[in-house]
Amino acid sequence: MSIKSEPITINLGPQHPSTHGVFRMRVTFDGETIIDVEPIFGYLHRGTEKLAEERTYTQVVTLTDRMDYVSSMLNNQGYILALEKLSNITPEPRGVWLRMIASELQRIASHLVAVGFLIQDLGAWGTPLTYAMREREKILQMFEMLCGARITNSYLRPGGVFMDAPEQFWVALKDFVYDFPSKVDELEKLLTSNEIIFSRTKDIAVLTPEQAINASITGPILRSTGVSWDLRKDDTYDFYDQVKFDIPTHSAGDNYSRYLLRVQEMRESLKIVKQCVENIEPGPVRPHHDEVPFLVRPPKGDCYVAIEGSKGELGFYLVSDGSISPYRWHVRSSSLINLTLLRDMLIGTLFGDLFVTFGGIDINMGEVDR
Amino acid sequence: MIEWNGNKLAEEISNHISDSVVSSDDHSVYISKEKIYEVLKFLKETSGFSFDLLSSITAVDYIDHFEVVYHLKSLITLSKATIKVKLGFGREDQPEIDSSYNLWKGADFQEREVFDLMGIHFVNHPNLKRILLWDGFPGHPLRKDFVTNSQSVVDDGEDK
Amino acid sequence: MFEFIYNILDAIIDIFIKDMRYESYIITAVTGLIIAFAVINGVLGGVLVLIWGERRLLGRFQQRTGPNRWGPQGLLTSVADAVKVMFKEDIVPEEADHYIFNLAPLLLVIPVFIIFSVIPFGISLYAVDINVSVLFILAITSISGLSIICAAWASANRIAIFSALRSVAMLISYEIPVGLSLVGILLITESMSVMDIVIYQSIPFILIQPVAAIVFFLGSLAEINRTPFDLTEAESELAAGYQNDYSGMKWGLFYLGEFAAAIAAATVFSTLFLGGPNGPILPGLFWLTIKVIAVLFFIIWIRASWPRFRIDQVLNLAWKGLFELTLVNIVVTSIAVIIWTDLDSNRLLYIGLVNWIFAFPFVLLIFKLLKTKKYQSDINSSSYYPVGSDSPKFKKEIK
Amino acid sequence: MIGFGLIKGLSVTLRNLFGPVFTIQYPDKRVGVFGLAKNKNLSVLSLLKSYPREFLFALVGMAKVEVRIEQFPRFRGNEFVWYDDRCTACASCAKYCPLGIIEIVTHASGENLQAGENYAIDKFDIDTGRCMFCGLCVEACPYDALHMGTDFERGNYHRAKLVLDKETLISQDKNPSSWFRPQFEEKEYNPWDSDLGDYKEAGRHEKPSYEKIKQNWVNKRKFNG
Repeated sequence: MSIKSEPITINLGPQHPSTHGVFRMRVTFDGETIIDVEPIFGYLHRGTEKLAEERTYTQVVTLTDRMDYVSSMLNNQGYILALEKLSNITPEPRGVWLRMIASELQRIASHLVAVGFLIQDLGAWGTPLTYAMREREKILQMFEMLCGARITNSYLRPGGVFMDAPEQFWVALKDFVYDFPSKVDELEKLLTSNEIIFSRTKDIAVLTPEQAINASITGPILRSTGVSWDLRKDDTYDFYDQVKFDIPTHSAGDNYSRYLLRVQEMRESLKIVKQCVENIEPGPVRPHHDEVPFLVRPPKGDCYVAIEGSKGELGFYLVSDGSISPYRWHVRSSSLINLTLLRDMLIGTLFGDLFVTFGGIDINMGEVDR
Repeated sequence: MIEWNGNKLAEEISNHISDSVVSSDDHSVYISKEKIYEVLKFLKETSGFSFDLLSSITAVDYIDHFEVVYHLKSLITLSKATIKVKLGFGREDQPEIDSSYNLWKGADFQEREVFDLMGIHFVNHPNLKRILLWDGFPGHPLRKDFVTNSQSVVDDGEDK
Repeated sequence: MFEFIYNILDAIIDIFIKDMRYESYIITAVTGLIIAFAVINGVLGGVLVLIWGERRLLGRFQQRTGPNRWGPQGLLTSVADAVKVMFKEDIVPEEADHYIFNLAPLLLVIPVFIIFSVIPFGISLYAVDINVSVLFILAITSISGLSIICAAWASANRIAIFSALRSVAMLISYEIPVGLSLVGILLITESMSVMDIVIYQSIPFILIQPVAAIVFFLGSLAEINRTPFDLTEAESELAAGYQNDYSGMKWGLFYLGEFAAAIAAATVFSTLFLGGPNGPILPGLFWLTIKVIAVLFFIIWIRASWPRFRIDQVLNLAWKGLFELTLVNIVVTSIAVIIWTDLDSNRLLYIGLVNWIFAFPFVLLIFKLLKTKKYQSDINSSSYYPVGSDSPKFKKEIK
Repeated sequence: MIGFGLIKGLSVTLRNLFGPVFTIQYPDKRVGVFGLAKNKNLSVLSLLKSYPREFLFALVGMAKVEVRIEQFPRFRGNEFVWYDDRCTACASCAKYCPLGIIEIVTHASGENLQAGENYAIDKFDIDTGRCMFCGLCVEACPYDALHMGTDFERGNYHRAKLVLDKETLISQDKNPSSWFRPQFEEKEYNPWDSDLGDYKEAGRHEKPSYEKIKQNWVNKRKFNG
């Protein structure tokens, strides 16, 4: 006996509790099984790339904050690195160490958000999310000490950071570094061995390395398929060649390994922060005003710099025509490109897996739409 | 990771595919519009290059022409390269170039984005439609001749 | 209780009016109304406290404060919410089927209150004592599925339909293990009356029928749509499920019905498995309240800690896990009941012992069947993608 | 084993049930009698005498106690601190503002030319309704005349009222943040202690003496020539 059924199409989003912003998916179901997905973006498009063309190079830093608003320090870092390469600025060592500390803390914060919301999508009523947010709160407070803002930092400047860290930052950082591993352990105790999470995420939305690389997927998702590819090591920038850390990889390539990988990356980031604190030495945090003026005028040319963002390869393509504002500024947003295989990952899974997979990819609509 | 010297890479490419390289400089190779698919296929599939990761596709409007920029990376040879294509001389309305979707699936959204914001048509792309802006949006905003309409700022309902 | 109020009313009326016509009918009706009023308002008050308690407890589980603004410790928060809900605009979608749309919330709420009519709040404190009250409870609870499918169908919303179909699938699946899990108790007590079961429980049945208790608890979680079986209104998937298009007091009725169902489930569980109003010294109502609060705390605790299952896992658990467990339980219990027929006090102990011995191997076996194996940690496993295996053609040149 | 992870999860949440609360209740929180007594620094009995009404509320845990959010000196806040005396109306801030929300209108004043006051300011408007508090204007100010504020409770129902004009800027409380003002941090200045009305304390530099100006002038000529 066969039941005659008819596919049903549902618009999930742009207003939906778990689309992580204003994202829309036109999903076709056969019963509970997904047979087609079409992602539709652009609800948060603000024309950042066009806006940058009428701002000076320093003013563009404020635009990068607003792209991926849960990892704005990393966006700052990528953009500043591109600008430094384009205009041949040598950064001050203390500034570089400081921005490495800031961006690794930001990576921890971003992964905390990713893990928290992934579990939220699984249906845990906010408990792991609040535990994650509790830790993120400490990081945001440290950012407030550093630069007076919690989300839209604008902390980095060409050649380093805008101001040295205050005394209380180091105290708070010491507390955090001491405290954080036990909190991650707590989060892991709640989540990692939980059978429901395990059975719901294991072997769902599996990607092979070839598929992932072919679709330009980078970051934790690529590493969860077993490819040891991290731009911090493979295309090293700042002083990442002077610190020791591991690149955790998993070979499963499913949702569970993505979750576990993020937890491990948080520990690795903490390791980097510790080493940065050991290595940092007193000195100026940015070049003198005479060397790097407020209005940077890079020579004519273009450059592409990619860093390992929290969500993947975060690239900035800058074209200069010698004036005070970029001629063209392109952002290679990892969030957008990581969604390329969303359809292939979702087809054949159930409704319950949809948002779990989506949360596992960990996108940020601010960066997808820009 | 090593960055390919543009001149060196141009030499290698022109040895294998004739009439493909237009010019080259230290960082990038300029490929002719007609041969771009062939060159990308060569770069992806030949051992020694093996550019398996398409980092980014973007386009720049240089007023008299457009430039499509490919940033390629190789996980196997740990190297990266920049390929550029000049097209659309004389402000063509719809400059066309071969899509690299069949080589890298990662080109899907990026080419759609370039089409949406810069108006460059990628031939053979399976689903070339606007991605960030809505269908029927007038013009392509990242072109330099696009007029930003200051009147379209949302009225914030100021009470008098 | 009925006779008690009836007699009082009879005496009062006898003082004022003599030889009233249809006296017994009128007094019966008035007595019924008084009891219904007391029970329903008691449950409503319980719901208000439960909503506050759940939010407050969830807050504390998550290291937040929870609502604490209105009234002492925020006790009046749910009252304020109720007032707000009553005064909200009532929106009915244009394409909705109005009659069914309006009927659905009532269909959800009324059966829940009816359940309380057979619950003994004390040893002789009950509204009615039907001799098949266990069956009555099972029958009444399944009406809520009808209400949910009415609501979803009437609101002409695809997401709501999804939710309703999930709900019905779950309800049908879990009705069976829940019903069968009670068979063991019925075999032991040889009665279908809740009152008899309560009186029989010198030892709470959770100790004598552990498997049945677990199955019944999980089943009732599924029937009242609680975590980990809250697929019906899975917020991260279906927004609000079947209530998507409801607003104002109609939505309020759904909310009320849900929480009243939680109280009902906790009450039924504590009546059937925790001894109900049985307890030393203090009155029965006190003991029942304590037990209900304990069960509700556990439900909230689970909600704070666990994510939800997927729909196929939920149905698998019902048909491949709990169903078999109940069958095993029935077989073991009936054998035990046949062996120890004499009604001495040790009978329960023996039956319980047999049940415990048989319970655990079978629980393990069933969960083995559900295929949950330990995660093989593959951290830093060797990547089979050849990163950096080949060297670029211009190796010697240094950039 | 099956269920073991679930039980471990339950234990984690149970431990946190008795843990501390991380919520910051803003702008006030509800306290009981002892909390109120501690807040007012009184014993419970004297509290009953002096605040009988609040005591009654406190008995049911409903007495209100104000709460301040923990801020740090570099906080980039809603009001700007502007020192009229330091400002030379160079309009650097207006130029560096990414959104162009600072409006400055000047006219040539002619008085006190040597002190750099060539221009008198007619209008100095900052539209904080569109401001994103990036702080670039403060970074740009060469004379330390403009500072970020530390206040954030400036919510309003009218956008027009969000514009800080010259009079407001002069008359309002001055609690400058130490964002891009290292001289504040060296002095371990706390913005919430008191108003910093004196413009001389806000600056980075001492006013140069006549001799020093002359020396600079000569040196510059020497090197360039």
